[in-house]
Amino acid sequence: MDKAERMEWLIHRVAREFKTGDVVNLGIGMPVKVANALPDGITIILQSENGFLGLGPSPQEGQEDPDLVNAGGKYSTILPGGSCFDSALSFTIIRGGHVDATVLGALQVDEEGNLANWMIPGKMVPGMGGAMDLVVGARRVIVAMEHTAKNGTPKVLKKCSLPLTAARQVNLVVTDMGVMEVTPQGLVLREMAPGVTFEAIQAATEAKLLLVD
Amino acid sequence: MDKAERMEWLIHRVAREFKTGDVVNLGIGMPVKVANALPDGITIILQSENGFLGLGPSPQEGQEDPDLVNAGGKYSTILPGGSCFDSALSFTIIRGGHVDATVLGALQVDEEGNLANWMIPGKMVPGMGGAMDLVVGARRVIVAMEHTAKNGTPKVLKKCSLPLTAARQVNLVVTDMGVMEVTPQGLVLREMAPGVTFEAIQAATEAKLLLVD
Amino acid sequence: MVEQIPLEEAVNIIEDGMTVMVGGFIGSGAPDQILELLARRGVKDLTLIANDTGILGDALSQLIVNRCLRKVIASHIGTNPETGKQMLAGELEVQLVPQGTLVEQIRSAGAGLGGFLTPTGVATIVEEGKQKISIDAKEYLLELPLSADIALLRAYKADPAGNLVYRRAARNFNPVMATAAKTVIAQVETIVPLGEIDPDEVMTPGIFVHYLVEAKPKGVVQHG
Amino acid sequence: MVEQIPLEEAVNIIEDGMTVMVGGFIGSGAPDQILELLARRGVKDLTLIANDTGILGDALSQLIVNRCLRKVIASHIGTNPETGKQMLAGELEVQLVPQGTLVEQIRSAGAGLGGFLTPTGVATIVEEGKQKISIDAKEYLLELPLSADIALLRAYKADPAGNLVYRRAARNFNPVMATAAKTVIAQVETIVPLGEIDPDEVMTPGIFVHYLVEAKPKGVVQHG
Repeated sequence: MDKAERMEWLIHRVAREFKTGDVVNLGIGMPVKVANALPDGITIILQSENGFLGLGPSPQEGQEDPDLVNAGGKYSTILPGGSCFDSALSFTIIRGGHVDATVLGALQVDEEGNLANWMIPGKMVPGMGGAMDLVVGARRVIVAMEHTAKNGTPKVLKKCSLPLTAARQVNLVVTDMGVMEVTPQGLVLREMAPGVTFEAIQAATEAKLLLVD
Repeated sequence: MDKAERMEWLIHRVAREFKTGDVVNLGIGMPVKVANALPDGITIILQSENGFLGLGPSPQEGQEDPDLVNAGGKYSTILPGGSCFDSALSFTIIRGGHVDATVLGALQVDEEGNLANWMIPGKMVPGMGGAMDLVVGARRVIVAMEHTAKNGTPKVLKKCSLPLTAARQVNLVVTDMGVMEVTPQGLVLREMAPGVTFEAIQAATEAKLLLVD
Repeated sequence: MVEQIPLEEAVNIIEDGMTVMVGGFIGSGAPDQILELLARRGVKDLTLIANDTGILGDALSQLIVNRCLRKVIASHIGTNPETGKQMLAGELEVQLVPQGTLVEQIRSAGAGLGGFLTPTGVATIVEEGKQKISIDAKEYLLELPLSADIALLRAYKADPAGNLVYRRAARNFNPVMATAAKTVIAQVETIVPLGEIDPDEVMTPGIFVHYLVEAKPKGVVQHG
Repeated sequence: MVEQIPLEEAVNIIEDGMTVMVGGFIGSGAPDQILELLARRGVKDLTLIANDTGILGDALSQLIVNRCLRKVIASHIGTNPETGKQMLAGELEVQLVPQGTLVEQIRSAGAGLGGFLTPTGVATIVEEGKQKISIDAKEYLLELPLSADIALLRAYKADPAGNLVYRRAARNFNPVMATAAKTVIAQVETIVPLGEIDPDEVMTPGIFVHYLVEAKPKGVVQHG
């Protein structure tokens, strides 16, 4: 598979983590694409941390509602059965354990389930937005990202070196090379992308990948 | 004046404490009668701690709305411009300093501004309801009560002996005998009901009443 | 996922010994049909979290009269003398909590907070056993979250997604309790088709609700 | 008491050095007409409390571009690169706060609470300088209230009593900020006669609002 195909595999693989009725918050960027890759028959409820449930697809041109943007500031739609609320209730939902899963990108993730995805000191400091609350509050935290940085260095580490978003909250790491579960024993490799060998994924990973049943 | 006239005086005297636009919470019982005694041209906004602003008069018979009762559980009405909300916002309003004044009855009040109005140990324990929050949160706390207990013993004391509702929160005590302001120096007598002498009100009061300009 | 179930089935979800939050304020906005059947069925040893224990004769009061409770956490019990009687006789444990603290404790649990600092109750018996923290020379009590196994709510209308809309003063504790219980059961007057409730009209998003029971309230018992 | 005032008068209420909360989320629900005139007038040394600092080109972003601010307290500044540039150059103080903590700090101030315990930020740089408290063996940060001199809000409609109704995702921080500032100014699209807003429809009760400015928003600037 080429890079684009592996990214497609990643997105569809993440999409298989949900069951109908799950309340899910998808991070900006690649994670948001998961919504279009759900298996047939699976319907999830998307939460948008700026204040609504029932996030739908982008509106058709000319149908944009200026009062309806998603957490990335893009025009959005709301599905029948959706609801709007203020930021206080939005984070009651998020921090209170009412979100079944969140999918976020990462700069680094490690074998203890630590996550760094909000700043590079002295360089990129966009702010954490709702990420710290999501990672602490969601029942399952799924990291979805390219397996290595653009320069090929590992992003799945023994220990994150960047400032953390949260400690020990990540449950699953899905990359374009495979699926790793955070367990008390460490990172268990659950699955590899088609064509990826154990040697290849381990070589691209700083943390030791465990193979257990 | 007989007893009934003095109680009327009390109610009208409390009603003169407000200016138009004040947000006021009136306790169950006698305090609630203040709403009907406002001077001409004064309009206040009544808050009901069960969850609305714009409390109106009792409904006419046959016009009762089962979903609209006041904090005493009585059928009520809501005036144009009123609003309904949940208990969390109701106590945001109360505890957050957004109520200009509350008027409550008391079992005991003392010269430090301490208030006891929610229980008599081993005897009467109805619970504090919203009173503790109101007394702590309202900008002005006005106690409106008969000057002495049914058996004639003082209720305006040097120091409350019953369990407190709150410490040092009372600003004004209005009784059927007079008006007393809580100051750092003690209880300053501001006014006496018609026909009441200083000797009479001091004799019915355990705390020393100060006369200053 | 939200399920519409008959009254009887809803009542069977509640087991002896559970902690149950009940919405309503002196009967207004209380899920009276669920409460009445629950009291009649004779559940035992519940811990009740509610603003009050109803008015003698109303649905909630029957839980006390029928001795279904082990403990009550409420802000006010004066409108149901039976509660005070059982308390003074040592037959029922009653914990009285300031109303603003009670609703905030429930919200705290629902919002994933570890507690909050309130000035309410400082220098009263409410502060007993609690940690006091000073912020800018002002004293506060640290109050902890309060959650439940079950929340029994009443709403005016619902849709099949479980979205709830309350009416007037019947809202009170209901929306906050919806966030703080493992299982949330709402008695609603009417269930309208999906899409009929505007997103801005929703007061409790459907994701908080597990079961809907369509049943009209019998009305409010007036106090005093 | 609520007063309806023209845009110019509203902007004149805001003085150099004040702390100003601004509703909105990446421009959605932001009081754009007030912000634009404020930036144009050239106010100075404000402390801004907002979810973000807008998108380069929108109304809020102009406060940063025109250097009207001394300090920013926000959860995200990535959509306005000018903020990060001034921050890295040491020209603007920026305090980044998790979004859920930020809104809860504002709510805490509005609700008369002394603070709250949140698990968010534990074991991150957010915990620096904060008191940690363990409840049932779980660690929380004690976060303190956040209030302001002025709150600038945007609502969809209002009535002469100051009651506000928001639309869709434009609600966001607005209702919470309404509770936590000494003076609350709302830019509203339309003011309807008293009694036209149903009490159940009100999202911010009028008692929180001091000034209404009737002005249509210019629309949202899209990010990226």
